[in-house]
Amino acid sequence: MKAVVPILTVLAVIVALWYAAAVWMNAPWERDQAARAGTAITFAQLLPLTMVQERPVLPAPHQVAVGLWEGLAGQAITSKRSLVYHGWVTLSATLLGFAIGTTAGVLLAVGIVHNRAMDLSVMPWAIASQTIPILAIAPMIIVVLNSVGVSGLLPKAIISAYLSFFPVVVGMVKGLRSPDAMQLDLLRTYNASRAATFWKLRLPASMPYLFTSLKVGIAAALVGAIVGELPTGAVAGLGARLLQGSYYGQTVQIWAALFTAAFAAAALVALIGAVQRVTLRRMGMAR
Amino acid sequence: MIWLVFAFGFWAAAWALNVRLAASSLMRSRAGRLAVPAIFGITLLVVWEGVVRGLAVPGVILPPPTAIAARIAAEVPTLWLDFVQTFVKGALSGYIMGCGAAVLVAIAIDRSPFLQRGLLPVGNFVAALPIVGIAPILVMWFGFDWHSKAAVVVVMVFFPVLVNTVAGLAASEVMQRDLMATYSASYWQTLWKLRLPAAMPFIFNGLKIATTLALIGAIVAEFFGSPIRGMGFRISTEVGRLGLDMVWAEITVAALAGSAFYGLVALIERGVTFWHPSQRH
Amino acid sequence: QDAVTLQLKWVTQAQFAGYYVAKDKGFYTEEGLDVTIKPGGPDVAPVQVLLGGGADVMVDWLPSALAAREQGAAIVNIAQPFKSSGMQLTCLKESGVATPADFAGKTLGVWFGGNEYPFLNWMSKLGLSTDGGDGVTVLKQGFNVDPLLQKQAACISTMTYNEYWQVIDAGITPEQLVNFNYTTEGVATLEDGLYAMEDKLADPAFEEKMVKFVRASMKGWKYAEENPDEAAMIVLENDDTGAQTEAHQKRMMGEIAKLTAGSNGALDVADFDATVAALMGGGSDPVISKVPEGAWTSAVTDKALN
Amino acid sequence: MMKDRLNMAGPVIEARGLGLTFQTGDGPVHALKDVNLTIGRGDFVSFIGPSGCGKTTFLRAIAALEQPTEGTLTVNGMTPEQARKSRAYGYVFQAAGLYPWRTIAGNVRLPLEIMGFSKVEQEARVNNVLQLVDLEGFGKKFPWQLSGGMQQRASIARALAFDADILLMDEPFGALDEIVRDRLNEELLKLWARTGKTIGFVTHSIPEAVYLSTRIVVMSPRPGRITDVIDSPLPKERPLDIRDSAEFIAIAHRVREGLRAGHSYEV
Amino acid sequence: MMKDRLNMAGPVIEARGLGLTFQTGDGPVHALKDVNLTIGRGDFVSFIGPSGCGKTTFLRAIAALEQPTEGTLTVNGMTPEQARKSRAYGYVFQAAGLYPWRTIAGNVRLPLEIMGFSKVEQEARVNNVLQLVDLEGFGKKFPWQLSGGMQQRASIARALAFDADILLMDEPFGALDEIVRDRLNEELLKLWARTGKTIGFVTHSIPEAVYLSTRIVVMSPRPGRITDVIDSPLPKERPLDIRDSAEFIAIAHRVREGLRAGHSYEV
Ligand SMILES: Nc1ncnc2c1ncn2[C@@H]1O[C@H](COP(=O)(O)OP(=O)(O)OP(=O)(O)O)[C@@H](O)[C@H]1O
Ligand SMILES: Nc1ncnc2c1ncn2[C@@H]1O[C@H](COP(=O)(O)OP(=O)(O)OP(=O)(O)O)[C@@H](O)[C@H]1O
Ligand SMILES: Cc1ncc(C[n+]2csc(CCO)c2C)c(N)n1
Ligand SMILES: [Mg+2]
Ligand SMILES: [Mg+2]
Repeated sequence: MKAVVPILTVLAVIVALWYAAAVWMNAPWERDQAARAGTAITFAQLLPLTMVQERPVLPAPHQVAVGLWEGLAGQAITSKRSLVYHGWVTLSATLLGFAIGTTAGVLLAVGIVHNRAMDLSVMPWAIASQTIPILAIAPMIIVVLNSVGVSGLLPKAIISAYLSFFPVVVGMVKGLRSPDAMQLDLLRTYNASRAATFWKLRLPASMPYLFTSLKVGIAAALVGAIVGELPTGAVAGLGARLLQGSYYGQTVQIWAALFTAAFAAAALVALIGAVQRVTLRRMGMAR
Repeated sequence: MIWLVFAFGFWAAAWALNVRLAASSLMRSRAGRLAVPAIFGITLLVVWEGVVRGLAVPGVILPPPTAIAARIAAEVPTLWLDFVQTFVKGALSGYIMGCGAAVLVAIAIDRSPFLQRGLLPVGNFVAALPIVGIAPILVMWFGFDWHSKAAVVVVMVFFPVLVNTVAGLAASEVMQRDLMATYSASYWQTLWKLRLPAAMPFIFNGLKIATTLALIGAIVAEFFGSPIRGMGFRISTEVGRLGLDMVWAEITVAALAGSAFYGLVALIERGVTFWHPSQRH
Repeated sequence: QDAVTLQLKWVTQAQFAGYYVAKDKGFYTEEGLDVTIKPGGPDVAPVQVLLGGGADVMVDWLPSALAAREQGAAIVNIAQPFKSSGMQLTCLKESGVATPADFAGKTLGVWFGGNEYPFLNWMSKLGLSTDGGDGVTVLKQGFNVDPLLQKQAACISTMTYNEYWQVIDAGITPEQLVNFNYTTEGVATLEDGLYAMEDKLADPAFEEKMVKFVRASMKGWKYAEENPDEAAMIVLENDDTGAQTEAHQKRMMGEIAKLTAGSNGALDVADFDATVAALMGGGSDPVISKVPEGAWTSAVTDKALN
Repeated sequence: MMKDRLNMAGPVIEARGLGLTFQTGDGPVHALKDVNLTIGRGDFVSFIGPSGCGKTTFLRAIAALEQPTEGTLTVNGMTPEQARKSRAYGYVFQAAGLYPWRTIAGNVRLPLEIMGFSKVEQEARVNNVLQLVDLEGFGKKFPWQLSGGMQQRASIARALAFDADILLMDEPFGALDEIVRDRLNEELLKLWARTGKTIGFVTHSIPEAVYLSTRIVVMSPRPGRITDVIDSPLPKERPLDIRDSAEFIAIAHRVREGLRAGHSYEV
Repeated sequence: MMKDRLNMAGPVIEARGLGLTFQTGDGPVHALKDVNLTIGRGDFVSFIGPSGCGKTTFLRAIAALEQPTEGTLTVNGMTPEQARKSRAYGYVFQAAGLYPWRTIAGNVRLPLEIMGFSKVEQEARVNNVLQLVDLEGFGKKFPWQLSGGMQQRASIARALAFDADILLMDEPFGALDEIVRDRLNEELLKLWARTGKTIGFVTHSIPEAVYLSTRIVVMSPRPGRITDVIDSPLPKERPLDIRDSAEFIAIAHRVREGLRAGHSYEV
């Protein structure tokens, strides 16, 4: 709660700066237009014009707010013009991709921790895999999956999984290895099996790491879903809105979609944060 | 079919070899530790080649590694040109500016808990803005040459580094700070002699994450407008021309450059944070 | 009912009105076809989708189709609903471009991804190099007309039916612009045609399907030409992104009708040869190196239109 | 839980020419060298010696947590590894090392779960040992809700819960203040007297070693060797003020001398 | 370094009705209550008491690391804050707390850098104090390359390096074995005798407190109060075996009784 005032202050400053930047960045166009029309324009005349441009370089905050409001609340949520509808399209791919990515990430991490050959061989390649520009291979993934008859939600989800598995692997490997030597030795004195060690020590010990990487992972999954929407022919979803927006130069639409995506990401991260708090409190790891 | 059988046979054999290697005493040598991932990588390539040939996948969908290698060999000058444009001009300059700015801002807001509480949540929100949405805007703002790519990279690397640095600056222990208090050390002395060194492991965490982000950011930004060179440009145009071997050649360069960049930062980290337990096993 | 999947070259817009009209008006159903229309976009290479089996037939431009064919993708033009080219280079007068002679030293925006061939061909005809220096500086244009509005380029590529109007809508008057139409400059190439896989066409059943498809599509095109406003509304309904506007689509439909007007769907061999000649004459770096064989067939249109 | 109850007559722990060398970055570290020691059933053996002399290492070797590089070591006539597999010992580490995600009762229950005790049996034993260490009523608390001393006692309860014959304790009372320490010393002695367990006990405190043990093993560093083994003539019943007796002071003196000899400085 | 050398006659540390309450999630914790104490120049004062009785808190309040909530506290006649600004004390924390990115010499040099000593002076002082704590030759090593005892000594060297008049030490020898501890006790006494510093010293060990101090402050917990202040009649020269003297044992007994009274249990 004590974060509210600072956040509002920071937001107010950002909005003020944003307005200033909007004037500054949108002004050249008005000046050019005036020059083309052969007239002179004063700053006072120019100021209101920069707030209401059709294709602003930087839309003013209220323009974005109106765009957001119309997209989110101004339509039936089943309408194709509703950001809720597009948000849901993206969200469903995000959630599926996140589920796939997390499962894969956790399984890989378990393998890496328990098998030395996997540890040595998989990790460097997992890092390398993340340096591949996803936008470049996304179309190929879609085409390849298409050719084996998979289309619809799944290809997008797989791209989203590709982006989200990595933080989960890294975090979980760290987490599953986080028990210290003494905690492990204790179980050795009980002659505990590998399975018992996993369930009673490694897994509970990895929980804080798991949740941290889940937070990173779900944000990555959302980006993946948006990227995955571009090569599916941009049919629906926030990615499609972004793309169509830039194709037709509808700056406000881009910004509205962008903010919706960021809100969605923030909400998902907050959700995981809530689950984390409840779980860790249950486990007695939060105080 | 033969190819498929060969590919999976090779897979099984290489895996068995790796399992033995990993358990052997060779693992104490540097060469031994490099051998295992190398064998794994070679296995991936062999399986890829085998599957592509075995299933007769058309080259315009997925070219075999041999074709990609041939293309790399044939196109070194182009690949180099693209590498300089995207990596050196776009990614590297953006990385340096973004990381530098993030560290400075972190130090600035570190003095004010008020700013920290206000800025970090907003910062996290901004960090969640998808790059595919930001890139076209930044291309519109900064032009189509490398400046806009650098700007995209700055936006992408800024917050991971900021968040990590802020966490790092808070990482010195109470007792270590109290020690400084008993010396009645000034803010800058404390920052310089205690908090920055203590923050280094965190800062490097951010810097490592930022390496892969920087490269991806620079490449992706080129999809939204670029001069007619650069890795992203080449990838998007060659996809349209069905030059998939060239696309994969660029991807290979990207993966190599990205891994090398990551490795370099990890190496510097090892030098700077030699004292941290995670570096000493 | 036979299933047919059509892969478009670009997003849902009036450029593809004929297909949406045919679907919406039931022309396909009348032929016993169940047609799925997949929109494209900047990240979709239609040839790849076709080769990958994701579609039976696609809309593509002839230059990129021929280039793909040289790469070993056995695709064949089966119909050509677009008679004329709609591509042009649009310049701001204030940038000092009045004739092609003024291009030297300027920055020109170009679409890549298979759409760059006519431009490259034109430049080599003009004797202008495209790697900067004393020639022109080429900018890989993104999705929109911003480079012109932001004055990052002197000229950008536009389609008569789309981007040109976006420039106008942005507040620039036609008098402030100079247009270089590819047809007028004698470098026009064939645009939106229908393509299918050569090996699949060898199957008479598939060929039959294509015949039905082309027949119904052309019916759709002619209906769209005659009822442009209705066609535009049909397109609008099929736009799942909800981003298109009525005014823009209606105007686009009007312009598209001008391009399809001269075609009954059959490929005019003279146009084909002109495109091939243009592509082969591309100076030191021709788009295609040898005259393509079997890159088109009249078999489908012959059956469809008689 | 079928523990090996053979060899009731033979020694419980027997080390012969035991050596243990760690291979490290800058050359080998000889942690133990030529250690010979026999511990009989029911002995309470303390290990004392300067920092780094190998006390922990020796205890860990007995518990099969380290692999000796020379000599032989048997536990109940078996190899340490076999003894570990037959769950012959409870081990108390220097730090409490409770799992933070388990309650105190959950921590004490951990070995019982792993060894497959029945639920009823688990409950009974947990209650029993928590009472033994004076922690009844704290079972539902999490470790961080307890003071350091209470945590230490919980870790002792955990080692006692499954009733191993051998108890290995590595400076269990190191972090406690003198008064609490005295009290726990008394409790430990009572437990030992009642159960007849064999106990190996590492400490830095000379009075503690003398007060608790039947035998005191004095070690010296680099390489770790046994320099003196002192059999205590003190009776099994030991009130706290036995520490002021002349006998006690004499033994303590001998231990101190032994220690000092080992400290051929620098530290 | 111009330290305030006024008030040579007055008390160095004076607490009057001192109280300190922590506000925590579940209510206030009274760490100190109504503490009255006067420490004169050259005194060696030990603080002893059960865990959590406020020893550390009191030391920290003197060093201006905590803010008292009641009463007055003066150091050299100034507020603790002013005294801290005039760099009046060296503080040895319970754990060594060396900066791992600095060598041992670098750690000892740290306060000298901060206080702006010249390079030459820095070198001389570092060598000097490292020798004092028997660590010459280890200056170039990093903290983790040293045993716990050596680290502890390095942290003492660090506090001695800049020669503050007041030395505050919080269980500095807690992690050391008895022999090393004895030796460092002797060294500390010698240093104190030589320099005439005023020393505040927290310990859990009764013999240590008795052996070192001119005054022993016994504290009891919840809220932390001073229950006894014992002036030691022992001479300034104290060989180790003074600990077997009847006088010593009597004082130790009194301290133990005071402590036990404070322990109104449970632990
Ligand atoms: N894993 C290890 N690798 C290398 N050397 C080790 C390892 N463990 C212990 N040593 C070394 O072995 C020697 C004995 O260590 P050990 O822990 O047994 O000492 P200790 O007697 O328990 O000391 P303390 O009283 O400090 O606990 C020391 O010199 C130590 O540095
Ligand atoms: N920052 C704090 N916030 C709340 N309570 C505190 C804080 N620091 C200390 N306390 C409480 O104040 C009391 C005194 O603590 P202090 O550390 O001074 O004890 P101590 O005598 O040094 O004990 P020990 O022997 O364990 O070091 C304790 O009850 C402790 O829980
Ligand atoms: C990356 C990219 N490629 C092409 C176009 C332009 N474009 C859109 S539709 C069309 C004709 C075929 O439909 C063309 C050339 C673009 N805007 N962006
Ligand atoms: Mg030890
Ligand atoms: Mg304390």
